[in-house]
Amino acid sequence: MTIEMEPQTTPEVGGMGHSVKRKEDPRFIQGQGEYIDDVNLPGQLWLDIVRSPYAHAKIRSIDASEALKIPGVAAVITGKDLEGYKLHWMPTLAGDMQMVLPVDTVMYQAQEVAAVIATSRYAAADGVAAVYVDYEPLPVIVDPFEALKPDAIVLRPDKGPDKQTNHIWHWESGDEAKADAALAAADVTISQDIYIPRIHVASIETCGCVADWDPVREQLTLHMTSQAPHAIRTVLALVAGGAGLPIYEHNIRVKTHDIGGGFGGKVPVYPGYVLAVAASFLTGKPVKWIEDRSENLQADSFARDYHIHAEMGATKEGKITGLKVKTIADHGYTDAAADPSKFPAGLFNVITGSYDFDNAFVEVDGVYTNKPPGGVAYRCSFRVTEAVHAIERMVDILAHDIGKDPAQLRMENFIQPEQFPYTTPTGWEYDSGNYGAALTMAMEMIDYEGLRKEQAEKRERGELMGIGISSFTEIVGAGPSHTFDILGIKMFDSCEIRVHPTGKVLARIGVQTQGQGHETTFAQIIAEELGFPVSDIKIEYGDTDTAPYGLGTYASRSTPVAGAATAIAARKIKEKARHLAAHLLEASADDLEWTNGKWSVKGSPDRFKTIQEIAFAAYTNHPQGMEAGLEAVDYYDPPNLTFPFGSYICVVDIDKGTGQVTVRRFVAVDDCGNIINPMIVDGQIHGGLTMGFAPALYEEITYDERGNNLAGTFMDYLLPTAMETPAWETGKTITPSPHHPIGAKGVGESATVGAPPAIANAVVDALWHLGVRNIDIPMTPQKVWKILHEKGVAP
Amino acid sequence: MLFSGTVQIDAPRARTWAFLIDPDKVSSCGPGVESVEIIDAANFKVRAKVGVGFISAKFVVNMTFAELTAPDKAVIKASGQAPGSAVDAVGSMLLSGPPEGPTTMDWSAEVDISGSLAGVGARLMEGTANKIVGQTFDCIKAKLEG
Amino acid sequence: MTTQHVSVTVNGEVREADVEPRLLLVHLLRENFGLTGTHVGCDTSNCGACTVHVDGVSAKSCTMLAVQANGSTIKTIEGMANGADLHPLQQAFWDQHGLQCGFCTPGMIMQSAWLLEQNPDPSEAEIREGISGNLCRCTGYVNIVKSIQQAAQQMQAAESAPAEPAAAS
Amino acid sequence: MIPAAFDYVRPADLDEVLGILRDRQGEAKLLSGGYSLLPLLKLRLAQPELLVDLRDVGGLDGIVHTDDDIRIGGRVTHKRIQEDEGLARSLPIMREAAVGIGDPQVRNWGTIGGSVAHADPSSDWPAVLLALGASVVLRSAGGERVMPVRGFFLDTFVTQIEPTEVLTEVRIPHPARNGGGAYKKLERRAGDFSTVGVAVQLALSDDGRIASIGIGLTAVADAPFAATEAEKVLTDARPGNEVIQEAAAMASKQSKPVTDSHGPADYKRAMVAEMTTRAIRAALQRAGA
Repeated sequence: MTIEMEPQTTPEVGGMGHSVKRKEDPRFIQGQGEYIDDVNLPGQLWLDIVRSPYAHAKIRSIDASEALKIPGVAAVITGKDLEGYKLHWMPTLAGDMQMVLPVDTVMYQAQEVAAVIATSRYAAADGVAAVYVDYEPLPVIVDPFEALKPDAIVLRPDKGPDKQTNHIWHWESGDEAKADAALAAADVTISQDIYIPRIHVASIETCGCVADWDPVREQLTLHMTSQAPHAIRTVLALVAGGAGLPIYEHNIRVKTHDIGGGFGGKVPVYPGYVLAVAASFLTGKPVKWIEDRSENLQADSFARDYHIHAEMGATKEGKITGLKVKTIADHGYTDAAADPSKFPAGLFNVITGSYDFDNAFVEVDGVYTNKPPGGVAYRCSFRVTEAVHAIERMVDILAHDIGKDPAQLRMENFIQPEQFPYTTPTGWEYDSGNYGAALTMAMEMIDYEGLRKEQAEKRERGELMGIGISSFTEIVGAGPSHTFDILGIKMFDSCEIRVHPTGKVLARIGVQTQGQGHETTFAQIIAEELGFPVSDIKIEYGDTDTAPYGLGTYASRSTPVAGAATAIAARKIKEKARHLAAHLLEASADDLEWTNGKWSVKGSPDRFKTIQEIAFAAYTNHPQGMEAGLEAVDYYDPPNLTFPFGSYICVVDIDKGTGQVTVRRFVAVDDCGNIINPMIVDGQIHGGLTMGFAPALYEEITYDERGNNLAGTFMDYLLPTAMETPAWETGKTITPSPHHPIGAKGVGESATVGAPPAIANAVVDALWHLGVRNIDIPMTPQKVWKILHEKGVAP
Repeated sequence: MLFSGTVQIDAPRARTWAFLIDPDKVSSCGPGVESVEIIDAANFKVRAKVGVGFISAKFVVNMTFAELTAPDKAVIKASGQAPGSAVDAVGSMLLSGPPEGPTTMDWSAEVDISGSLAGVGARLMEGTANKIVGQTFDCIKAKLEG
Repeated sequence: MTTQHVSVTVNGEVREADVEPRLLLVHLLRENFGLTGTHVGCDTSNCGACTVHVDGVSAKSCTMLAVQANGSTIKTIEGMANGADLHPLQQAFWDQHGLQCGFCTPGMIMQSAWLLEQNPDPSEAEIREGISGNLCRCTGYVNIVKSIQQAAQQMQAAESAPAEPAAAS
Repeated sequence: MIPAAFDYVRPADLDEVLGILRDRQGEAKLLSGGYSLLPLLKLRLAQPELLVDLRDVGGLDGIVHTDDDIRIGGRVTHKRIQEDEGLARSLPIMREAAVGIGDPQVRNWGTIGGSVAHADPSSDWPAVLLALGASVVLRSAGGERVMPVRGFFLDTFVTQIEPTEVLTEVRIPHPARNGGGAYKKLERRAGDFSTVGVAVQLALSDDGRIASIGIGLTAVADAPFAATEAEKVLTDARPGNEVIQEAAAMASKQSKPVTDSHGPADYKRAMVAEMTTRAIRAALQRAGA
């Protein structure tokens, strides 16, 4: 079920609203993609990493002598070696410091301890196995609440005399006094602890790079798999500058190639990248580093790990009046979150969700523990998943507590369409929305009334079936420059369009596809604006020597920011084309009107020039005084974020004997404003739903009390297969963003944000009559069985 | 992981005690020991191939007599490393019974495994560790009685 | 380091190399032969990104040694298209948006091809079971299932169409 | 993940294999499908000096119904067992177990002999063979011995196979008249190792009692084992809820699961009872009860 948008261009042109087949696919389906491990340079060396078995230990000594005897092993680099170059620490995107290699102390299991450089992948691995490190184990803190105790050992003594604590920062938003007063005055108050565990994006391609320092040309080329190549280039330049190395930003070229999935995990700078650069600098040869899956799962940045305590107040009829949320955020041993600098807890304060109430207060405290760095997004916009999970769980608990249907309660609390733009009590201005329409559509698609009847009948028979709703609001498109930056770099994004004389187009963008289909959708934006067919438009990105500076693709910001830049750049071209057309038509520019790729004289539709004719004239017949060429660049600073939303309904059945949860049906109605490519939007939603389904039921990185990662391979970190994954049913409503040039919002992450609470709400709904109020994700069979067992449910 | 047990050893207390405080002898019962290097009276280094079935890893283990209270209590600390993994163990042995024997040995062992063995091998680890520890003390009994 | 001689027929061409016995088949294909369409995703035989056909049977090439494949006939994603003509599965993955980042796609297509050889008309459940050894992180599988359904229909239609006169083989 | 170095040979026949095993005792490791062994090699949890690949060894790939029993060669793949119509008719438990092993690629290459000899404490075939009262044929240069699987699985990755022996065949008795069997595997997700796996093969007497029963369990002890106490409860019993539950409780009691990523020990014990109940009921139904 979908509210259709009528395309304004022909299918041949393929502008917005057409399901244009992807331009990038021919290379992928023929095995001709070029991913990072496909890049091999002449004379290349291999880097592999010795990792710590301990989560916290002193390094007494490192003995590389056996490793150096292995044929092919060229060098072993330790923290002490890097210390000589001041390269043993590097800044994180959150402004904290992270070790490249430790000089004396390791802080988490699988932390990098030494790097082996060898002539082959196999020799490097043998070298790693032969390096002997003598450790003295230290006490381990894996629980952030333990870390905050006054007598806890200080994990980061390097932070200076004023910061001898494991507390990293405190951040709050909203009005605490008003929230307290609202809760005190409420007829009904509910409170709930909710833990959202550590998970890992686990893109099927791991991270890696090939660093190529050319000592003669003093040029560093870093081939890598990064979602933010320009930011990486700047960070590298800063690190090199700090170390006094002769590597400057104009001599650094970051090149990304094809990326086998990102989801936030390929935003940070990992020690392996710096090590490969350092090794190439030291050897004068290209050095390749490719993670294996265990390294990826054990050492790359993680998502979530939020311990949330929420309180909500409401009238006895169920009108929400206040919300107060206190959160402990486990960041591991360093704060490496890719959050904007003013938002240490990301956009978590969008926690009031889709609901209209005045009083909210949110606070978050970041904490160090002996775990790898946390804080990447896992396919969401800076902590919005955590916020949505909390509010959607709380709303559901409220509904159940007062005996009101959860759909009805949502309907009665939604921000209404006429209230937009709507300012939340934590200060966000929502651009547009029609939440009731999306929920209504989802209820019709799934036959909500029928399901409730079926559930009542089944409950009579003792069968466990649950229905869960999530009506989420996302916050994407970081972001307006007055509030959003990473390491001081404002979060604009960019597009440069060049129209060649023969009417073919090259456009370069500052964002970076990892499968979203930028080569197609950005061409469609230009097709929409200028009337060139998509087949005549080539989109480039990911080469910092050629693409305009941009902050990259994460947090669903490509369409909201770079998409807007593309539309604006196209409009600059259209405007120049108008003057060219006026010259060619010997008419006044003011008398021309634009329709379907041509400028024509108002009232004389047969007097026109096509954009292709104009493009040729821009190089062959432009008027005196006008610059030749037809090019434009735009660096777009969005006036606001965009707020896509949706309503999801999920039906689950629970096996009483084993605790296994089966998602029987899942309906997702999304609204991402105007749609560029419906096929791609649907694909994004399918994928997002699956990455919401996965942590709801399967994925979790757990640690034992010694800080060992217990999910270090895909044998234990369980990605869902096609067998478990539901056959997603999708619907759309369209509520354009009023401030975006093409009325679009982001969509890649909505479903990952919205799906987990729908599933959690369904499972709790199935068990509510037994006295169950909350189950933390992942809702594994063992967890559900334990509850059934405790509640005395017979198989 | 904490394991404990009791073995009845048909040997005099003094001989049992002497066995326990002799690095070569006590090491001879360690799993898969290939060599023992004495560092000083309290410290010795063992190289061992530890495993179950054909699954095994080569460890370098630093052993220390943490407590020797003749003639009844010995505590041995072991800290061993294999590529990507580490094992830290504290074994306590308490002897009782008449001087001429049989000697009762109450033992306990706290074994902590770190690194990839703990992660990827978790499914196999507890049973394996339990078995290896048990075999060690059974071996002590067998050698003293044999 | 002792090496052994390996000779395999890859996508119809005889290829040879001297390799360490421990060399994984996927590395033989990727690094010795430059066929980088076959990918490594998980290292532990869970994700299927490395799926190729060995003697007509789908296999995870990261869980097979190059020496094990000595003497075998291997087909990789690079051998699926017939010149400029895409294999119906390649066409279907493109038509149905059965891929996003493309990293799992070669393995997914190779496994699907084997599945359709075994079962030319699979149900949705059989398709989902047939690709259960191949993980995709982007697509949520819905469009992959559709792609395989499209290819199955096309391949069956081509099968039942009157055969064009062709050279006897 | 890169294995440590090793040598590799691919003998042409069984005699050559047996000669190598005799000459390189303790150094050689047999390689069949490789889907269990290679991940362990890549994780460097196993570092054999020599791999002896059975790929070219003929004569180990038959499924033969003799007058005495059903003989499955050690190199028969899970996929062939899954597809064998004769087996599916006489022993549906075999197909049921085969389809749940790993994933399609694993079943294409993984073999029953490799799986049984590998003796992963969570693997499926051992439980099934225990329930079926099967035997294995072990061949060495010195000859051949036939050994019942009860008593064959000693420990995690440890069986009665000597380093000089090859597991050449699995022999399964023909099912009794009025026989039925079922394999119930609880897994966290498709392709996962079992959290618990329970195999039941039984036969009914003419008066509707359980004349014989075998129950094999996997993933809930150091090695797969037969739930002998549960078997005793059911032998000669008239099937009914109470006795099934009693048997399930005995199976649970006999299991010794450990807490790991598949769940805590108490959960696994409860799941032994649950899956045993389900397997017995399914087996009874197939037996025509």
